[in-house]
Amino acid sequence: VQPGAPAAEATQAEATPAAAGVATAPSIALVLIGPKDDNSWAASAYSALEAQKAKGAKTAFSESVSDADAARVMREYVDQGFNIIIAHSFSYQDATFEVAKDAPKVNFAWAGAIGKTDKNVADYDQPFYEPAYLVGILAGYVSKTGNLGALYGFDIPSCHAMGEAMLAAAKTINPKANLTVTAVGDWGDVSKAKEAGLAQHDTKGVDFWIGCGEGPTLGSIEAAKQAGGYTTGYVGDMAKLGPDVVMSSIVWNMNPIFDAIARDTAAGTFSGPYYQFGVKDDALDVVINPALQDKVPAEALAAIDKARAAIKDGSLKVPFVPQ
Amino acid sequence: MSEAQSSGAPSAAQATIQRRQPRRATTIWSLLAPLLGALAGLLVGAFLIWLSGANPITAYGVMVSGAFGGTRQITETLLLIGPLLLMGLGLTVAFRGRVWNIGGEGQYYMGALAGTVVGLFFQQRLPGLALIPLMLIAGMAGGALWAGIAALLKIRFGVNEIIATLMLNYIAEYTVLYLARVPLKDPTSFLPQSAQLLSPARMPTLVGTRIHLGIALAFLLIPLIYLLLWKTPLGFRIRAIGANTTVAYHAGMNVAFGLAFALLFSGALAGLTGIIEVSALHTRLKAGISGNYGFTGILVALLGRLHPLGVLVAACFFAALAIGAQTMHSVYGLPIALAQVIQGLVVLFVLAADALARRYGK
Amino acid sequence: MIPTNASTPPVVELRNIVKHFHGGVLANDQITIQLQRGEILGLLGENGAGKTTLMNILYGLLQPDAGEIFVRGQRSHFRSTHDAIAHGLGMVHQHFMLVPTFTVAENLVLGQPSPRKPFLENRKTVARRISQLSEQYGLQVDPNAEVWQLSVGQEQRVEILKTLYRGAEILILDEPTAVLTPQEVDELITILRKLAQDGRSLIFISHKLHEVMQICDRVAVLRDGRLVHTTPVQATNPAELSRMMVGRDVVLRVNKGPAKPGAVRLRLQNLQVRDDRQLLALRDVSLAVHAGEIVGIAGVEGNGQRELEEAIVGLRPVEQGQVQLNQQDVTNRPPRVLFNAGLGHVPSDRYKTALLREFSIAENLVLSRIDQPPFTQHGLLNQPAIDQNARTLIQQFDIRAPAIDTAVAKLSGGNAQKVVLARELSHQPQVLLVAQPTRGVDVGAIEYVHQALVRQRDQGMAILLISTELEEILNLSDRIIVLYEGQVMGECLASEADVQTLGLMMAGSKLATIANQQGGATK
Amino acid sequence: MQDLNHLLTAAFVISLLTSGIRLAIPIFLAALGEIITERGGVLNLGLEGIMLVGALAGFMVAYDAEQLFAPSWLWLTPWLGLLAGAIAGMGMGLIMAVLAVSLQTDQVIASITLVIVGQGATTYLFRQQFGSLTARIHPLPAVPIPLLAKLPVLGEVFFQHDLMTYFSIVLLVAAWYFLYQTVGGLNIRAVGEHPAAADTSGINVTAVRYGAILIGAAFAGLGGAVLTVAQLGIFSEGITAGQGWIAIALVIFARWRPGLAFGGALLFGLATALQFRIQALNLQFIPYELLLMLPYLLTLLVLLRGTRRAEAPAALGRPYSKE
Ligand SMILES: Nc1ncnc2c1ncn2[C@@H]1O[C@H](COP(=O)(O)OP(=O)(O)OP(=O)(O)O)[C@@H](O)[C@H]1O
Ligand SMILES: Nc1ncnc2c1ncn2[C@@H]1O[C@H](COP(=O)(O)OP(=O)(O)OP(=O)(O)O)[C@@H](O)[C@H]1O
Ligand SMILES: [Mg+2]
Ligand SMILES: [Mg+2]
Repeated sequence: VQPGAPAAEATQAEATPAAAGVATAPSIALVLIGPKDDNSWAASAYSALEAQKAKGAKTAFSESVSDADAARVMREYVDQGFNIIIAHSFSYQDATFEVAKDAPKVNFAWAGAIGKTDKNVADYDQPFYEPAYLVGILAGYVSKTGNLGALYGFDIPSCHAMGEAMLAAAKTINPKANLTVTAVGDWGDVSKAKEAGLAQHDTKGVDFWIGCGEGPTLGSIEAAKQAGGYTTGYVGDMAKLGPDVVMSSIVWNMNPIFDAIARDTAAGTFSGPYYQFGVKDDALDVVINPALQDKVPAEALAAIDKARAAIKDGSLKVPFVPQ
Repeated sequence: MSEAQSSGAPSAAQATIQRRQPRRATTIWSLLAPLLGALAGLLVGAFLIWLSGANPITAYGVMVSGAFGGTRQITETLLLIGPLLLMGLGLTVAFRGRVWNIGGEGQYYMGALAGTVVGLFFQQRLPGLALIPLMLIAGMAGGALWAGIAALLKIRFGVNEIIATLMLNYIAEYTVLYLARVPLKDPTSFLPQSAQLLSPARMPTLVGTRIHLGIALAFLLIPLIYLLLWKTPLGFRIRAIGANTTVAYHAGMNVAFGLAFALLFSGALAGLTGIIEVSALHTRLKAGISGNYGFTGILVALLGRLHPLGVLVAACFFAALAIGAQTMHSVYGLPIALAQVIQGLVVLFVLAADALARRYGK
Repeated sequence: MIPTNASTPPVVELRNIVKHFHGGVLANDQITIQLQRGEILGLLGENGAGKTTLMNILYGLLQPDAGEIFVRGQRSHFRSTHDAIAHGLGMVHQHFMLVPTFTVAENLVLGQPSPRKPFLENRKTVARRISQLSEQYGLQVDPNAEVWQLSVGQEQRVEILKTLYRGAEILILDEPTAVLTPQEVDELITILRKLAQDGRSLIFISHKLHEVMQICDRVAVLRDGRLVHTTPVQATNPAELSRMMVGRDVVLRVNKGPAKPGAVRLRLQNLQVRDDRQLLALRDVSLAVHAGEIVGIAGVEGNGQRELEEAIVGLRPVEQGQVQLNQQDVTNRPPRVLFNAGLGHVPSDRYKTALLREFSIAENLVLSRIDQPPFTQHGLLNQPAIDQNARTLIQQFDIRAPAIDTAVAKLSGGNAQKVVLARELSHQPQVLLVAQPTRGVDVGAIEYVHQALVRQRDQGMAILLISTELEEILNLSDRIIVLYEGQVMGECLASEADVQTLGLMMAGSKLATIANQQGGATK
Repeated sequence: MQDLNHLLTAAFVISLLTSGIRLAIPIFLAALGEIITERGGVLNLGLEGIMLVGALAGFMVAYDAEQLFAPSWLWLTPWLGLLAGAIAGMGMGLIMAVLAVSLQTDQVIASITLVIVGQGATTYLFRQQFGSLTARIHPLPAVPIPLLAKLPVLGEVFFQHDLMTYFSIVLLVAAWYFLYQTVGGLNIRAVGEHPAAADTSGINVTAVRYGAILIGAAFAGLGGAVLTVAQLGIFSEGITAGQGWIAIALVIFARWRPGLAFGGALLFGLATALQFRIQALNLQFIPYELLLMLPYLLTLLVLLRGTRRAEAPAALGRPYSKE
């Protein structure tokens, strides 16, 4: 446990006078837009929070916090004396900056992925398009038709970039590869997402999917089960959700981000950085479903490894096409 | 009075005297019953909390202090009362006219859209003093216009307003999403949201607090709605139309106008809520700017028995309950789902107790 | 007549029934009444005396606060109508209890056990049984017609059929004749007699004293919730009965001087109107009403009266022809325009078109003038003026109600009618359309209503009176027009009208034809 | 533009229709139940909550049964789940009935409360029971109807669904028969049109309304269970995603007639399926949001032909009391 940074100490002292003078661990509050057990976006952040807790940090979290409630929840945590608040949704942007202005001694981080920061607000990147590129390589080998499908909750930049990266990679393997994109119109409606996936299959012969968002991804799993083909786990290992169809999953290790925030806070050096951890930092990767390992051609695995290495050494820059 | 009437007078007079006392008892009960109901709901909730291994007393302590425990908490509660009150008051007018406006969500979105567009366009050119009223008016117009589609469909084509407003919710939401993603998108980032409203376009706040003009407006509307419904001929007509449309029409009232007014008025207030919330809280147009007020507003209006003061009480109740429940989760670590269940239980029991009091209190 | 036999208990005995309503009305106060087997008992009383309430208690619809009910000597407790029906009771309600969207047959089998449970009884079997009953008692009605298509008279028949279909031994008839034509009343009386001879027992409520005298064996009179008198009919007369009901002598004949007609106020020209079934209900109807006269529309119910009424007030589209108010064409204009043009309307169906049941008496009394001074001043309602208006009218029209803010739904039928009448007359309209103004109204009130109408006429109001009570038409009108199947059969001055000719016209003969025949016969 | 040629192929039409039917069934069942409830004069706007509860109950029971049953009995588990969904729906219906009929609260508020309760309760129970999303059950298999399934086009569209789809048609006929040919149906309709007349005919209005609500809620619960048990094999929070609201709209759309409700549900399902297929064609000039609103727009447009007010049960939404 590092001695509390002056800034954090002061906050603590204000909130709980009894604790004054005692060196405290960083205390982290996490605000989640969905349920912590979503096997995906929220779960990644939650497990990083648990890791901080294991290291001795005081932690708290709120699940299923709507945009309208976000500012209030953050203020609550400011009052409770937390010195780090992580707002894990890009839609918390304005709430985060507003509360941060009123609580200059608390450090914030939000999931903007656009590099927008403030003195006490960090942003952290989520370059899912990098692992999506690796998935694209797999798709190039595995897809029989070369027709790839992407299901987004809505066509937002981070989703869009994933689909495009996958397509770009697939084309390096199969020049005829093409991408069909559908916005399901809902982040949670599995039934509709499944039908959207089936529609892609029926009209375009799609047999390899990538999902962006929980509902769309679950839907793509069900569609793949029914129509045949493979799909990709979104921000979490989803092999268990579809052992026969989830060929690979994009996994996000948020520990580097949380570690960095805690470290900078404790050291008093936090100054609103833009944390960028991607494939090269082992924060993002693709895992292959062991149950389907035998369905993946060896050269695909080799090509993925090669591309991963190339991303890591900087020789490959994955194209980022947000819209 | 005629002879016949006076001959029957003693018993009638007696009866009139008898009437007063049970009435008073009724009002006491009608105040007490919801409280008892809330208590019963909390009691069942306590059992659930205990089942999940937590201490109900501590949890409820956190709940109460989360909603009322200090200046910040009370501020937050007030900030949430505002939109609930505005929505509930608008729907009170609609429901008094028996117009089932389920489209608060859509009207909220459209109000937010219209107001934000005005704000974005003029914020470099106009001072707040001029811009804010303009935005509020635009917000109301946006909401009213959206409700106006339902009104037109109802009056001109006989389309039931429940289905029309419900469908228009989805259409409004997708419309706003599109506009925020494409034409109104903030050019400085690639997120699907409009540019941010700058300070002239933000709700002015009471000095030193976060209480903003929107909250004041909501409270100001309480007496106004009361006046509208019970002290103006228009309000009378709306209530008459709600009671029996044929009779109202036959009595020479302009039923189409009354229905349209009720619907547009509630739409305007929903739109007003939308622009106020955007200007004060969300600061821009994007997905997820509605806190589901369109639906909670229905509960607020009806639990408030379609009376402005009742709506105020109901709005306070819902705001405190929502915030308290969330604090139980955020601070005390109770599962959010459990907090939601307790919320639902409390509403359910309040409703039942209220009904019991009305039935047997009489 | 069946002698009262002390050894056999009465079929029904009500003992010390007490009923209080919320809001403090003591509707029944210690009422004790007996009904013998095979007897027809008349129940009389002013509007609001408590007749319907007492019968609702007997039928299990309401629970008494105190008192006991004995059926065939057995103490019975009816928790619901279901229990009452099981004890052989049947009731024809003052306000019809038929499901409008159902067929006659469906209404009859409703609540009846089906031999094919859970499925409905075979439609043909039901229809056959209905036809049998219809024939037996002369209650003609089509089992497959939907009730909303029926005339009020037909609905009445269905109501009676319903009780018979269910094998009721004890029949309660709450003002069954209020909506019937004289012929229909005669038929009904025959039917009721036949039922009594068959050993059924009947309670008959009516405001029409001559009917009561004609049909009943005994009468009981209620006043202000108390039983004030019971007597065999032979021992009494209408004047005494009305005195007992109202507490004073009632003048049943209206005194009115000759009319002094002025300018034409209401003119109908070649009206053509369709009914709910899209059949022609009015064909080429033309008439004029002048200021200072009462024109009566006579006719058997269901010959276009309802459509005529609705067409004039703008509730039913006029297909051809014109409605003129004060020379102004108001055809197919909304009620608002007609109101402004000087039309007042007392409709035949008060709850459907004239009264807001949940609103207070005071509010209902200002319904169409709420936005005019003095009820609205400076854009705001003027509650004192609204209340004052109510107090004045309640007193003027002798409306019996606990308070001015009592909901109209809690008024008895007759008092509700007085609220409508009071409101419409208080507008001082130039033209007044009154339909069935005294339907369900007690003798004292009828007297009042009739005098009020004549007074208005004398002050220059043009009044069009639609009534199926021939007596009312004859009593009030200056001119009489007979409507038959949507056509005008003829017109005559009331002073020269004779009942026989009117009866013939009401049955479908044109005046001209009758005149010829009569001319031929006398010569 | 050559993509548009896809629209014309038989395969496209077949897939469109089958997808439309699948999407229609859950909404249709809920709407069918609501028709019965509303015919009894009770407006139950709580279908969303009831469907959710049915969806979870069905899922849980089917899941447990799958764990317990011997392989030869596994065919039974989805049916147990569907039954459980209907029964759980009735449990919700009972709450509604007590509030709306016995206590005579306003029906709108009572039923909207059901939505809140249903959402909270399902989320809570699901997390208690399963924690995360990994639980899976086997959905109902498609059962081609012998001979008929071989028909060209028609066979694929209509006769290759799961048994529940066929059973829904049976339920449609049964509901129609119940409403118009049985004593219970007659009583329900009477109570919805003119409760006082029913009362004076010796019908227990309270009991009949309880029945109408419970039957309706059972259908809604079944509709929810169809989603999780018959079609998807998974449960996730808020999985009904607004279908309960659509069902309510459908009742009005269908003018309270069972047959029209089926048509309406089909229209809505087809519109959804169609817009996904248009999205798959990748027509850049149409914003996807416009396509997403297509089903709702279409519903409104169809309604322009007008709903006659008189067709609603006359006593709809009005509590009945004798005094
Ligand atoms: N004319 C009025 N002036 C002031 N307040 C009124 C008026 N009428 C009704 N209210 C108030 O409005 C609220 C609801 O009125 P309403 O009479 O509709 O209630 P209710 O009869 O108890 O409910 P419901 O309409 O559901 O039967 C009550 O609190 C009542 O006091
Ligand atoms: N539901 C009710 N609530 C309160 N008061 C009521 C109710 N029903 C009737 N009353 C009152 O009880 C009294 C008796 O009414 P009832 O209907 O029995 O009169 P009635 O003798 O049948 O009159 P009418 O000849 O006009 O039909 C009246 O004063 C009436 O206002
Ligand atoms: Mg009566
Ligand atoms: Mg009321």
